[in-house]
Amino acid sequence: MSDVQPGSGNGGPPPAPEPPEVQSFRLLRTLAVAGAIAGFVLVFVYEATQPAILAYKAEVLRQAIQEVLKAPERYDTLYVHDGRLTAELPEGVNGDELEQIYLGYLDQQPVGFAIASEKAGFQDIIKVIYGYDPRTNSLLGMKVLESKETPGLGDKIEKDSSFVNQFDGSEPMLVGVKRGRATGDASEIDIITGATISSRTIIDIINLSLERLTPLIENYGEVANR
Amino acid sequence: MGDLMWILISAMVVNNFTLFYFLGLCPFMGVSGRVYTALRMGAANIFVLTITSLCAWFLNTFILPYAPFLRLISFIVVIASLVQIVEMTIKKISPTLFRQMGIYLPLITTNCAILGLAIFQTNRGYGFLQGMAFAVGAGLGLTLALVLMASIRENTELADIPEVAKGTALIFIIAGCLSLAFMGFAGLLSST
Amino acid sequence: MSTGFTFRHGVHPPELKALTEAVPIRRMPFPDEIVLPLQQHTGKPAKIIVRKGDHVERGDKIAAADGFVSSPVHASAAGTVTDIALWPHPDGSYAESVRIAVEPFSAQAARPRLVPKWEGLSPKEMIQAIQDAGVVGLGGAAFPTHVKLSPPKDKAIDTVILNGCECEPYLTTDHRTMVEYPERVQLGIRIMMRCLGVDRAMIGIEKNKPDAIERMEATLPSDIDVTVHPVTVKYPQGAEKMLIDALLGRQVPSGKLPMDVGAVVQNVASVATIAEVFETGLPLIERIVTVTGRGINNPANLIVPVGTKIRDLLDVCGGLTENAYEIVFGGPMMGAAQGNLDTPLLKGTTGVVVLTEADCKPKDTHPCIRCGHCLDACPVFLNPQLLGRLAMVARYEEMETHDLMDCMLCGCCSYTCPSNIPLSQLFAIAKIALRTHKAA
Amino acid sequence: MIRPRFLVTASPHLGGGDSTPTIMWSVVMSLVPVVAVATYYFGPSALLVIAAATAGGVLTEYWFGPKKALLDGSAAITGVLLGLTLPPGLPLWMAFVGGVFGIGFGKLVFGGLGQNVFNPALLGRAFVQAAFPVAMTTWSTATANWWSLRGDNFALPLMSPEVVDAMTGATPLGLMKFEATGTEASALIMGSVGGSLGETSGIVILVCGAYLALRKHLNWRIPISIFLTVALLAGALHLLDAARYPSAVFMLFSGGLMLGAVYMATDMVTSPVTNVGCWIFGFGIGLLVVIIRLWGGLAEGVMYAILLMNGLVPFINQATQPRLFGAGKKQMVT
Amino acid sequence: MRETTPQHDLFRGVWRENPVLIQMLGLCPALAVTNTVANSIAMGLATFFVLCGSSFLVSLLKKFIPHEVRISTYILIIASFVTVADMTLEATVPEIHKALGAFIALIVVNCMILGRQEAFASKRPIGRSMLDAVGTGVGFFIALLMMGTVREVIGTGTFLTGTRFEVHLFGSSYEPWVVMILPPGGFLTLGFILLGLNWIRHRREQKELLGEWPEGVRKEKAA
Ligand SMILES: Cc1cc2nc3c(=O)[nH]c(=O)nc-3n(C[C@H](O)[C@H](O)[C@H](O)COP(=O)(O)O)c2cc1C
Ligand SMILES: Cc1cc2nc3c(=O)[nH]c(=O)nc-3n(C[C@H](O)[C@H](O)[C@H](O)COP(=O)(O)O)c2cc1C
Ligand SMILES: Cc1cc2nc3c(=O)[nH]c(=O)nc-3n(C[C@H](O)[C@H](O)[C@H](O)COP(=O)(O)O)c2cc1C
Ligand SMILES: Cc1cc2nc3c(=O)[nH]c(=O)nc-3n(C[C@H](O)[C@H](O)[C@H](O)CO)c2cc1C
Ligand code: SF4
Ligand code: SF4
Ligand code: SF4
Ligand code: SF4
Ligand code: FES
Repeated sequence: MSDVQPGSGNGGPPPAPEPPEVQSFRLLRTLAVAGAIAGFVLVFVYEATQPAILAYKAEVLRQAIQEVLKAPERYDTLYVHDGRLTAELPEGVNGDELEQIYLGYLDQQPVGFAIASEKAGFQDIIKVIYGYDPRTNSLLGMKVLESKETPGLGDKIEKDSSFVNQFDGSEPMLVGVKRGRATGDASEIDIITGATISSRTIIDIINLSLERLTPLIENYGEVANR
Repeated sequence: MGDLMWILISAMVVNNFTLFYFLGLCPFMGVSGRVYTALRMGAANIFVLTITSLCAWFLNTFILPYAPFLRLISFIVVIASLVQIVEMTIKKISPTLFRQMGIYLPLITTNCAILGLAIFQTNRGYGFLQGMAFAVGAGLGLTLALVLMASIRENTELADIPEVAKGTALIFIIAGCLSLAFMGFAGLLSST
Repeated sequence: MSTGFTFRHGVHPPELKALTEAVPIRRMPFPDEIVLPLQQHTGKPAKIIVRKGDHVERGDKIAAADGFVSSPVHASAAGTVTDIALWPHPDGSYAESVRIAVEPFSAQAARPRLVPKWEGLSPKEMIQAIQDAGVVGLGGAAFPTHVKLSPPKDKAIDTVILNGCECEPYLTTDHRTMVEYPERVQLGIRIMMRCLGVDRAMIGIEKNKPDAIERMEATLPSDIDVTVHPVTVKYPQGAEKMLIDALLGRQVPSGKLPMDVGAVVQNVASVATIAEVFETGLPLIERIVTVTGRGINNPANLIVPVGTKIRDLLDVCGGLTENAYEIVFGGPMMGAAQGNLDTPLLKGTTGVVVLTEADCKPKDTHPCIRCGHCLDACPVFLNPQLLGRLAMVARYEEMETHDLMDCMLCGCCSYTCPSNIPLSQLFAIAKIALRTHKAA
Repeated sequence: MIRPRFLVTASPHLGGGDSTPTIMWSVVMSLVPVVAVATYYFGPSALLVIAAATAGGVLTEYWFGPKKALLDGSAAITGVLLGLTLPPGLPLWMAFVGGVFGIGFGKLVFGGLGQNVFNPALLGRAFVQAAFPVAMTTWSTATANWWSLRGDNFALPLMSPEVVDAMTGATPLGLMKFEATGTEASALIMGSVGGSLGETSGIVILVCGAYLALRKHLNWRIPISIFLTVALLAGALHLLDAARYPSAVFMLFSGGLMLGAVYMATDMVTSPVTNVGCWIFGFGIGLLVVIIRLWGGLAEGVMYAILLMNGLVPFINQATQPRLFGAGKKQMVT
Repeated sequence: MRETTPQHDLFRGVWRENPVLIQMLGLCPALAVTNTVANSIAMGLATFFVLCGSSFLVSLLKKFIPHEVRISTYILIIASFVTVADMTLEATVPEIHKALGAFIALIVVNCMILGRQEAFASKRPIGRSMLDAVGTGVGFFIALLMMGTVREVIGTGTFLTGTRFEVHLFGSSYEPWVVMILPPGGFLTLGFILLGLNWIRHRREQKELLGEWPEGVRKEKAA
């Protein structure tokens, strides 16, 4: 602390030796009043900022979906509920708490699913969204939503376009190969030298989530086609 | 199970709260002079972090969906009050334990490691068990960092530190060195 | 866990005893002046009882014991007290001393017996006689012998240990005593055992003195239980705690004395002296001293009157060589360096070692590199490295909690330290600081 | 008063064993064969990188250290050892930066020789590795011409090196971890593998280490406990699942384990002073090496294992104080 | 309490009693979010806003806040301002809000802010409190900017990266020192800055020691 000692000297509050009973009421009252005012102000600010925040979040999501589904016209949000995919939830089920994937349309035709998933990478969790076309069993694109990988090494998974672009048209299940070992198979992804773990994590994320979701997607496809 | 293990290890060494997230630096600087103190501070930290995780989980599940703007305020108020209550209970039940640990509790109820844990847990959407693993891991990590720092500082007390490095400058450089060394844990248990 | 006859840790300095180990003991001529400090032993200084100008005969008491843990001082030559004043003391200070101008043509002849014959005396009377004869330990610390011989009733002593290790490099005093006066040592043992009422005695001798071991074994009495034990050559094998561990397998706990584990340890030269005072009837006024080192022309083992000045002693041994560099009283491991040639030898001075520059430990020190060699050397299992660092920042109280007071200043740590840190010196200073602080 | 003509110092007046500079310089000499092997395999690049690292360390010590500190030889050891932990193709300026950081932040701010907590050479390497991770994981392969450089050693200061892809390879540990490919034991032991300069010949390092241990310049308990821990753990895991976990010989002779265990974990300043402590220290390093190599994100963990255990040394020292003479059972107080 | 001048109140916190570099307060954000200049600026501004706002309110309400609950009340006030700042940043500069992560929320527990309330705002008139808050806030801002500049310039070779004003300082083939923007770089940079400050202070003290004597002599001669 600087030059000011709490409760000392002429400017500070007197060292108040008041009886405690009176205090506890004042105490509660003050806190309650302060809390109420604070809450009121916050509600106000919340109301004012929330639209912008939600809009931004939606925009980020939209852009990501645009990117990985190659610019669809619109997209539907599908929920994983009760072991299957559904666009409409029954009453009383909060969609925000369910896993969501997105189905994009171009010219009224479905173009593919955008799926977000995550797994621990080299430093921390990596979050990825990718587009998947079940009809051709191929990926449409991949985008890293969140990662804390080492700048210069691991962050190539989002910044190195030659790595990111490989996913367009690749066919899962994906297999990571070292540079120079590729055989030209469409399931192969070149690993970034020096960021083997981060690269493999992306591949794992896609493979694992597809493994889990493919049955649901196939099911949904049947429903949709019907 | 593997998930819980990863959360624990990650919070403890891979993304150590002190050395990688820079949380709880105040006690790190202030209470790391003696190993004995550091150990007790660490224990108090584990304790409060666990309580915090509990509170955060409770609030996140039952209260905050209805009033998200109260997140910060409610975290602070609830955590502080609960720690206060527990502190008084300990004081009643076991005065010895209180003497060992209690004096550190007020120091850390409102520090950033505690609030940080609550916020991280919320942002990552951890459930109850995950939250517990996260809290224990973070607490163990804080304790580890504190004890390492304390024993190194006790050691450097006897060294002939140059005038310009005395005091906080050296502490930060040591912390930097520890942080460098902890980079070795990166990627632990994560994949391949 | 000491296996065989030794202890754990310790160091192996070069022995360097060849210079004098085969040189027979001879008597040095009386010097022109004798200087007798009143503090020659552990305990209270003696009280002066002569005055300037007094004439004294050889063997006359010139200062009386002041209390129980104290010892009288006797004139080691006939002459006149010329002065009672401060004089350089081997410990580096100036101390109250009696200067005696030796009578030039005195025969220094034997006089009527001053000490009674031992045969008829009770243990109590014998101990009194030993005290009156000014006998103190000749092993270095000069602890009054009669104190050791009168243990409190509740301490059951079962063994007398004779310390013939002489683990310090260079010194051969005890060695020559055992080779040349074995019977005297055996008689001393008998007297000690009688004083203490003990019926077992052990003589510990380092294996590098085979002739001494042989002579002592050859003269062992048949009627009492005395045994000779060759022990490993290692410094500080002669430290009493280490010797007791080696011979009896008992460890003297921190802060305790040998008598707490049932032993009394006495240096062989001290034991020979006990016998000698009863034999000759003269008190302790002369002792055997090894004068050695590469800095001296004619190394020798000499019988020297107590109070002889270094200068006179060196003359007898052919003087210093050109490259004489450091003069040490006692052995080079624990002895004190002397800066003044007028300093007298005391009862407890086992040797005078003159080192050349090449012999000495290099003087430039380096920072401690935490090599741990000092921990491996310390025979009492201290942590000299930590103690040294604490000493550098004067945290003496903390040193005490790390058992500084158990340090016996043997110097093993300093000896091995690659950085030449004067550890044992730092510890000596710390101990003094703590003691004065406590006294204050 | 008579002026003393004689030296008056405290006892003991004799000294035994080697002095600190003797120890340090003999460690430097014992590193000559190791450097020679590195040069044999990696050509002039090896000498250049080691020289640059040494220059960084030594000049820092000279500029900011105490007078005459260079004479004790410890900065030279730091420099050479740092150099030996670097890849052959590293730009020289990065090696220099490592030396500066190691001595400056790893040693001098702690008060110079004997006062530091972390191994300066390894701290220097950890810094360079964290600062320039790409350059530090670019391993060169053998070239046809011994004289050619193994990378862009002469990249301008602060500038990125140019990486010639054809010349980059992988280390045995990298191959094991990321490509599940083993390496011949004979190649490992002879040292004809990719990696840092000092990661090549385990045998030479072992011989030099044995010499130092005999001269008591290092505490043999540290390397032995590291070897034992790694061998036993790796051996047991290999028995459990040979496909997943490499053999003990591979673990011992790959990467920087030999150099680290013999030369770097044994730095007396940054290792425990007590013998019990040394066993614990070695065990900890072995354990961490196995954990990081087998379950961590990095292929090699020796450096981090040693640095982490360095951080624990003050604590180990406190916990393993020697037990005072006479405090044991062997006493008889009457 | 020693009476201070308004200038003193204003400038004290800026340098001589800089909250981060001298008083070691608010360290966590100073280390956690200073890996780029832009983040440092955003964090500095957010903290500045919270500090000034809560100082104003605390100073205004000081008569109504009972002594016993003052700390809780301060925290409540601070938390409200932080929530406002948090939501505002998220609504207006979402990228930066994402980069700062939880550390915006953690301004609540920044002990520097609470410290100013307890030590100053709760005892002084509004004007003075604001001066103090502005000074301290600027000091915090300066410290963050220093950290951010050192870390970004060495760590990526740029200045103000991620903004419109991005400058590449060393050309395109600069080899970034990644460690500087990693956590160890935060500790090491702060350690290094403190080392430098110590060195400067040391030099000045030595000069003063040297300068003192001849001046005294000179004065004596003049008298
Ligand atoms: C400071 C540092 C940062 C690293 N960051 C990453 C990273 O972000 N992602 C990753 O996969 N590996 C990272 N690594 C791991 C190594 O580069 C590892 O050796 C590499 O993944 C192996 O790839 P390679 O087989 O191509 O050499 C990092 C290593 C270091 C030393
Ligand atoms: C380090 C050290 C070494 C010693 N070495 C010997 C020795 O070799 N011979 C010896 O007689 N006394 C030695 N002593 C002295 C003994 O501990 C003990 O005081 C002595 O034997 C008692 O006998 P005294 O009273 O007759 O002198 C040594 C003491 C110390 C502290
Ligand atoms: C204060 C004090 C009291 C002692 N009391 C006894 C005693 O009662 N009995 C005994 O045998 N030795 C006694 N000693 C002697 C020591 O055990 C030891 O022989 C003496 O200090 C010389 O040992 P040194 O030559 O190894 O230093 C005493 C020593 C001191 C310092
Ligand atoms: C056996 C031995 C090993 C050493 N190893 C290292 C080392 O790994 N790194 C280093 O910087 N210095 C080493 N040194 C030198 C020295 O101890 C080191 O610079 C100190 O840490 C500086 O205080 C070593 C010295 C010896 C005797
Ligand atoms: S309270 Fe938190 S923000 Fe403030 S310095 Fe302490 S640890 Fe950092
Ligand atoms: S140190 Fe010297 S005087 Fe002491 S016992 Fe050993 S040889 Fe005798
Ligand atoms: S001088 Fe003291 S610390 Fe040193 S070895 Fe001897 S007993 Fe141990
Ligand atoms: S022997 Fe010397 S250098 Fe080695 S640890 Fe002991 S004091 Fe330090
Ligand atoms: S510096 Fe090592 S003991 Fe003093």
